[in-house]
Amino acid sequence: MSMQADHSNRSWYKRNEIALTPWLFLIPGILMFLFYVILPVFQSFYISTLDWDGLGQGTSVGLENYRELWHDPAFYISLRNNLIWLALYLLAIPAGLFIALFLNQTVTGIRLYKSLFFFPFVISQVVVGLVFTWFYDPTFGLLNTFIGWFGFGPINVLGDPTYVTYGIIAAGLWPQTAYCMILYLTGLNAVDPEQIEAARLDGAKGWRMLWYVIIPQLKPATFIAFVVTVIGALRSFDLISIMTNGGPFGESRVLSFYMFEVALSEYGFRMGYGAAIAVVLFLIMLCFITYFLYSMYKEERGH
Amino acid sequence: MSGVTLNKAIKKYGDVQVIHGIDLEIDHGEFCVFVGPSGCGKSTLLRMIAGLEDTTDGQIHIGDRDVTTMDPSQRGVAMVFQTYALYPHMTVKQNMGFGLKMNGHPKSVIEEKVAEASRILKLDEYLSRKPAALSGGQRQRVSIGRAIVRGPEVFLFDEPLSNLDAELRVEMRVEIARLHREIGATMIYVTHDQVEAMTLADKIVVLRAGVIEQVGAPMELYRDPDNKFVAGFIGSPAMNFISGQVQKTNVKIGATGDTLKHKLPSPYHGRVVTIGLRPEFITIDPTGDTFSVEISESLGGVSYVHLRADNGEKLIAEQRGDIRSNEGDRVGISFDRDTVMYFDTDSEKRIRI
Amino acid sequence: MSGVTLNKAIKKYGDVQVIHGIDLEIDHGEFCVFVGPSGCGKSTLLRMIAGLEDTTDGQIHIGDRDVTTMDPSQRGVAMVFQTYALYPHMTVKQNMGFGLKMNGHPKSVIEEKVAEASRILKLDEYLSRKPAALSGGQRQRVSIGRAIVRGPEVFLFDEPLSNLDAELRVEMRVEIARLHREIGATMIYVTHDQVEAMTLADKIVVLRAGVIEQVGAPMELYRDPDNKFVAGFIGSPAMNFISGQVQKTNVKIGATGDTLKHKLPSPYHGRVVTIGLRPEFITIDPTGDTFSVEISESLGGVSYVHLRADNGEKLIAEQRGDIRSNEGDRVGISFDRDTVMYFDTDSEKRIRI
Amino acid sequence: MFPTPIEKSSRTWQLTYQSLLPVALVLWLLPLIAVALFSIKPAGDFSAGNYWNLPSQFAGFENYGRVFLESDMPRYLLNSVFITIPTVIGAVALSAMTGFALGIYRFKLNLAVFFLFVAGNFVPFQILMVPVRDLTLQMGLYNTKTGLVLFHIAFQTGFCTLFMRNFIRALPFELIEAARVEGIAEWRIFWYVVLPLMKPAIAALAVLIFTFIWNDYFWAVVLTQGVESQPVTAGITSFNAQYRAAYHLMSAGSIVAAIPPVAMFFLMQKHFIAGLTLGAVK
Amino acid sequence: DGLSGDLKIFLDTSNPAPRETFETMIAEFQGMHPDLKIETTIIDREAYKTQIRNFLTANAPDVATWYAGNRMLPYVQPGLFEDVSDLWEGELGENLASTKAAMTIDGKQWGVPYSYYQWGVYYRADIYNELGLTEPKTFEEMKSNCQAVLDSGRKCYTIGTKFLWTAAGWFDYLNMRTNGYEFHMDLTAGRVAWTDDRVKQTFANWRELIDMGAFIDNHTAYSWQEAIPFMAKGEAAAYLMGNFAVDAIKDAGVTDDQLDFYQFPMIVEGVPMAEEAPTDTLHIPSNAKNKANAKAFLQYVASADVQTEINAKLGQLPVNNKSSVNADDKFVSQGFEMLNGAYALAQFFDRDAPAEMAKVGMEGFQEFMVRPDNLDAILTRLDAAAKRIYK
Ligand SMILES: Nc1ncnc2c1ncn2[C@@H]1O[C@H](COP(=O)(O)OP(=O)(O)OP(=O)(O)O)[C@@H](O)[C@H]1O
Ligand SMILES: Nc1ncnc2c1ncn2[C@@H]1O[C@H](COP(=O)(O)OP(=O)(O)OP(=O)(O)O)[C@@H](O)[C@H]1O
Ligand SMILES: [Mg+2]
Ligand SMILES: [Mg+2]
Repeated sequence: MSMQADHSNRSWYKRNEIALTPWLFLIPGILMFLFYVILPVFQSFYISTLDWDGLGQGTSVGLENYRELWHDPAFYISLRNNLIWLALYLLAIPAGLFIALFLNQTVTGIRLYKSLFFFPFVISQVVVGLVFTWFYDPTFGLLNTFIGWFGFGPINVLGDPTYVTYGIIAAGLWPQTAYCMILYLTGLNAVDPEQIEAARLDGAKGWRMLWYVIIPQLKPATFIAFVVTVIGALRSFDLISIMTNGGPFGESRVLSFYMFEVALSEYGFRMGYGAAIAVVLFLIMLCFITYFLYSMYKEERGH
Repeated sequence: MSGVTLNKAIKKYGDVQVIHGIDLEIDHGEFCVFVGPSGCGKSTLLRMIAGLEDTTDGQIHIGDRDVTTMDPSQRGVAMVFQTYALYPHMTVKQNMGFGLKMNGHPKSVIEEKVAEASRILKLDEYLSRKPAALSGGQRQRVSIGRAIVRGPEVFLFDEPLSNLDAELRVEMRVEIARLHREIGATMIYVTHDQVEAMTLADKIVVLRAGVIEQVGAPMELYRDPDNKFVAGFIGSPAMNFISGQVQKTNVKIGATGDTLKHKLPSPYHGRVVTIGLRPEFITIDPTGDTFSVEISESLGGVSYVHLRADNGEKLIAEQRGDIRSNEGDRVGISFDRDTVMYFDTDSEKRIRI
Repeated sequence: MSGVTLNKAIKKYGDVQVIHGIDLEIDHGEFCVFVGPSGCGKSTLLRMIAGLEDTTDGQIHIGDRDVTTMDPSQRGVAMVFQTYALYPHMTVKQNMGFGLKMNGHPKSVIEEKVAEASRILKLDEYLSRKPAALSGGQRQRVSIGRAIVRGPEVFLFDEPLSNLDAELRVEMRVEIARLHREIGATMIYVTHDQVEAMTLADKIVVLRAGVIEQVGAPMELYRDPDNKFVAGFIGSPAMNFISGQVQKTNVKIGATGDTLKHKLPSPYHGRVVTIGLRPEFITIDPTGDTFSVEISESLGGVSYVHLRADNGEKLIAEQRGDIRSNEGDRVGISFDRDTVMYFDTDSEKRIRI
Repeated sequence: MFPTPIEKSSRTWQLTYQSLLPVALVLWLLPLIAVALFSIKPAGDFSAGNYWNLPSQFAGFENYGRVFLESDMPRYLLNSVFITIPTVIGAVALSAMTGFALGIYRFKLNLAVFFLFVAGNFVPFQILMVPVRDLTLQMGLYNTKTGLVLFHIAFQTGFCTLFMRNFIRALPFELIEAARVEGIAEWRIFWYVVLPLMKPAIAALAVLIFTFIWNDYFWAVVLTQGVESQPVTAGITSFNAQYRAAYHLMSAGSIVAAIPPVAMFFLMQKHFIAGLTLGAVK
Repeated sequence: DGLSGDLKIFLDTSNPAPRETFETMIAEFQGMHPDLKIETTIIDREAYKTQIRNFLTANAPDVATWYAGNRMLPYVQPGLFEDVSDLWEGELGENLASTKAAMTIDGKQWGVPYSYYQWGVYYRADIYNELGLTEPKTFEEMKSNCQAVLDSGRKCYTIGTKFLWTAAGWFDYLNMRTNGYEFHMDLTAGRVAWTDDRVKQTFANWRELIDMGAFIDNHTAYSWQEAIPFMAKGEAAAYLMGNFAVDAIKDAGVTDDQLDFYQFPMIVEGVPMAEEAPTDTLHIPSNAKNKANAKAFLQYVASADVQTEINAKLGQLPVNNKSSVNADDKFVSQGFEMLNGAYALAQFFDRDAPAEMAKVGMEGFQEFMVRPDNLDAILTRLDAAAKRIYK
């Protein structure tokens, strides 16, 4: 029949096809990724031990950069702001859930509403930053116009060190909330209607239904929202760069912005020092990466 | 007194009417099973009783209370779902106690009732497990436990066993029967499994397209169906239907040419009717020559013999014991004249004689 | 000649051995069914024959070729999956012809073979549809067609019907039987459905935990099982097992106190053995008083009566006809002495007499 | 509140809800609406202190005309296109392959390689800044679109691989086995069986990556400068520096920069949301 | 003698007026050399400061704008700027002599200047007239003027410190007027500690203004351009700025009659009056590919006629002493006069101090303007930074 084959003279590739194929498919991706992502992480560790202006040869200074970091007030401001970012950015999760619940109805045109609510996530943070800069503008900004109606006086959100970080985070929460909202909307779609009916028979209503039955079922969505929000908080750069450029007097810096400033801005070009900041940032993120990979590992094993 | 009474109950989804004015009385303590083909409205009807669907028109009473517009949680009903609908993030104990907790019962009462239900269902060992760590049968047991704990007047089951494998299904079926005897509450049960319906029910309600076709005890429906639909639906393998020519005092069977000494009402004289013959009442006569054996499927104790008459009509006969028919054999059949039923070919109504 | 021979076939996943040295011969043209409880290794064994799993040790021959280390495509086998595994982006025709096309067969040959297969399976109308536009049964037919087109020596089926609903399952079962008759190729078929196994098989292989318990024709296994496992597995409802006390020339049934005139081999004298009694061979004696009726499940033509002896042992008896036992009745049983089987209570081996 | 569907609640509450929706939307999008409004105001409105009233006259054509005719915005937009499209193609192609390899084959390092991609994807990318910039300089690709595209492809491969692999995992494995039994070479299985099935994933991913890359600002600043290679996100800052305090023009510029991803979102909404959920929640 | 080949020019003249000036000038140069392929890139002024390091190493143009003084150092030291001493030989060198020192490092010249401009206080003459004020000559007058302005419900000075450097203008002037040019140069060169009492005196003077409420509120939120409307709307009376601001102020609606200029007043008697006069320059990167063309361009820009022309349009001062100053422009002529009489010229804080110090310093100034009470902490921080940076 048609399928007889003489396996004696099969090529070496043919015989090892199943073992070899995945690697052939992986090679381009792995190479690119190693070259541009994995190796640079390690390079950064190395560079953080150098005093190097980005030109020519750096000189090794051991842990000097870290020692300096230890005494650098700007570093602590950045670190503090990063923690504020982390904490407050997470508000996007309940906010997103709230909006998702609000929109999770079937009335005519709701799809359009959902899409429009999602807008902020799609536009560039550069534009979001600009928009909010004007929103906060102490002379004509909408915010101050608004609170002016109630007789409160202009708040210089982006120019005041006490408010600036919160102001930027609020701007960041806008798109991030939209993101969490869409995650929850899809999560809500996957909620088992029978469980809700069971809960209705059990007499759960309103907030208690939400708290005891809905939210536990949204756990996967919450997990993802948590991960993307943490990553977003730690990567925050665009908004700060656009809205305040780190100011006033460096009070709105976060680590990622500070390292950019140190390493690549007009006054900087201290690559080693920048890399040291990056390493600290990386170590913070590593906690979350480990947590995430661990959860994924458990899940993979579970299958 | 907590029977359930439906009075011209109607359900519309938008303009589509799916339940067409159902009148039904279910007595206190009765085990009532809804059967019918897929999409006939069994679940909808059950959910209307539970209050999970609004009733468009008509009334629903539980005991003497008109519950038509009441909240599900106030109707005194508990429901067991096909997919169990357990809360995956709660332990078995929490699942069972959730309803009481939501209704503000004190902890000690909850503990006690959960303990009792888990004793009845032999779930004590699993109380602190999450549903994911239970087998299908155990999960279904928990979901029944959740219903019991709330001490409802009426239990509602929507195909509770259809997600279980054959063996477990049998086991759970027996369990539910035992439960009914033990608790004595009114139970309404939706299924499309013949065996469940026949074995569990005090009363079977056969639905078709939102209308009740017949209500009655299982054997009543089996022996005395009102129409071809019910006759074909109850009993497995299904009743065979062949055509017969009505003559003055007898009916001539198309497939065999034999005549049956039955006097049908005169309007049928000269017309063609449908003859119903249950496979279990047919005996194969190896000496005959009216049918050829298409396939004979032997299951050990019983075989199903697929027969084809020369006029193309098909029959299935159940054969017991060691006599075997082989494919291609020519055989005849015999049956007791009294086991035959007649149906109007157009209206499918039973022609009683 | 394309029978399949397994010679001490062993499969390990890491350190876990799931197939423990299987020896099996399947003749050319035979229809062989693997049955056994879930997880016993049916699928694994089938996939080893297909070449989708490596064989850890032992040999597999198809015809006279040792295929143990061959690629799936070179073994001359075709496989039909439970989930059909149709390529959703191709039409029925493309699905069926895909393998030939990829292996460089000319278009005309492909057309011809597809046409033939679709004729056999009555798929001509659907050739240009995509799988999504087919019903479950049609999809399974296409997946069988895909197998036919390649003209394999051996067809492998892994629970091909378990995704279909009851009615379709019966229909497709008959279809597969017809196909086997028509093509005459060797077929190996995995199922956990009693009825499929009994009706389709020339030879049933009963597996338990990676070991063959018994091989034989369906009725052979039904009538003459080698051990308690096979006896309980084949036949529905399952065989009843009760205990008996062996005496010199007879066996005393614990449940009833009756004795059976059977002389068991002398080593058993004075020991307790397991007595096997099929429900279909038990007749209920309404005048007796050895059992109480626990539940009587009536399905119309047949009822299953659950009996409990005073010593706590349980039996199920099949009851036909109109005689009905009611719950709580006291009854006795009778059966033909020859239908009884004995099993060693420890080893569960059959004790032949 | 959630599970009570609105159609089951009282008529008044339904009406309240229906009227609440547009109000909430306007509040939610207020900053954006304001910018859109700014962009059609004449310059005079701003010097007259008329920031929040309706435009005294419609100056949309003039403002947008200046954005397109008198600035480098068109070039920046074009750059964005030439950066985004190749990145999307590259990242999707690479990750289709890696996803296939990791989703279909069981080999020892499978999970390790997969986690490498996932972990890399979550790295705060600032840590890559110094070395990647240096690397790009050394390759002579600094301030070229190619340099930016190559990096984006590499970095996005992490996320895309996670996405594709999970998608492929969810495909019925029997399809692959069926093909293997039929004697189809592995690369052909990829090409003829898996790739066609991945169409929805590819579409979703393409849309997602498009917005990610289009909106990238950080790497645009790190790896490019000047109008010959910078994308519109970075370009908008130069544009704004040029027209600082000319709010009508800055607004028009921002709107122009924001429109492509927004349009993409609207056109491909289904895929976009599928992408987010598939990629994230799998 | 047309040049041929390529010429790639990077400019930071991103504001509308200078942008146009340069485009015209380059077009004229192109007219002279029709075979030359000129490619001009104009980069946002703030962004340019970040990018210059990148493109000097990676993607060098043939000509790039920059600033004189210490600001050249980071690029001269690693050899990123081409030595153009040969251009300075002969007549051109003599003509540009006034800025030669500012262009010289290690005895070599690294670029040519094309423009410089004065700093001073631009004020609303109409408001001053309305309040009966005159241009102040001393710090006391300045403060009393300011008080009068404040009493009229206006702010004395507008300023936008979002990008920091505007605050440095105030510091430079206050420090030069308080402690003198030499002290200021020592401070920016790291020879004096920031915690020195003399520095504190400068800040004390500044604080007097701050405490009066002389500056507009919320200045941290604005760029220098965004601060102009306060002056235009009459909410603030004056602006300490470089002359390049005149165009922008007029664009905002202030007429020539309404706008006037005065020199930053004396603070301590006897301290000679030095002025800020930043010089804008053109350089040839060492990695340039068309150096000959670049030199020709530099020579062209440095020439007397061209400087006359472009500075007339820029509203700034030509460096070439053979050029003529646009006498029609009262600000230019006043400035020219002022600078000619100046004791010395400073480049500007961020050009006199090393880049890193400039950054830390200017942040300190901004913080001081918002939180004057933090002065000690700020100065301690600056001192610590200086110790590291100047080592
Ligand atoms: N939400 C709904 N909107 C419109 N029609 C519906 C809705 N729910 C059910 N139906 C229709 O009502 C009819 C009855 O549905 P129901 O679920 O009660 O059937 P069923 O008898 O339970 O069937 P099955 O045995 O398949 O569960 C069907 O025709 C179904 O299509
Ligand atoms: N990849 C694997 N790794 C480890 N063990 C496996 C793997 N695949 C199957 N097994 C184990 O091998 C045994 C046999 O599995 P197999 O799928 O052959 O069972 P089966 O008889 O087909 O069961 P079912 O009726 O449920 O399909 C099971 O115990 C299973 O857990
Ligand atoms: Mg239903
Ligand atoms: Mg299996």
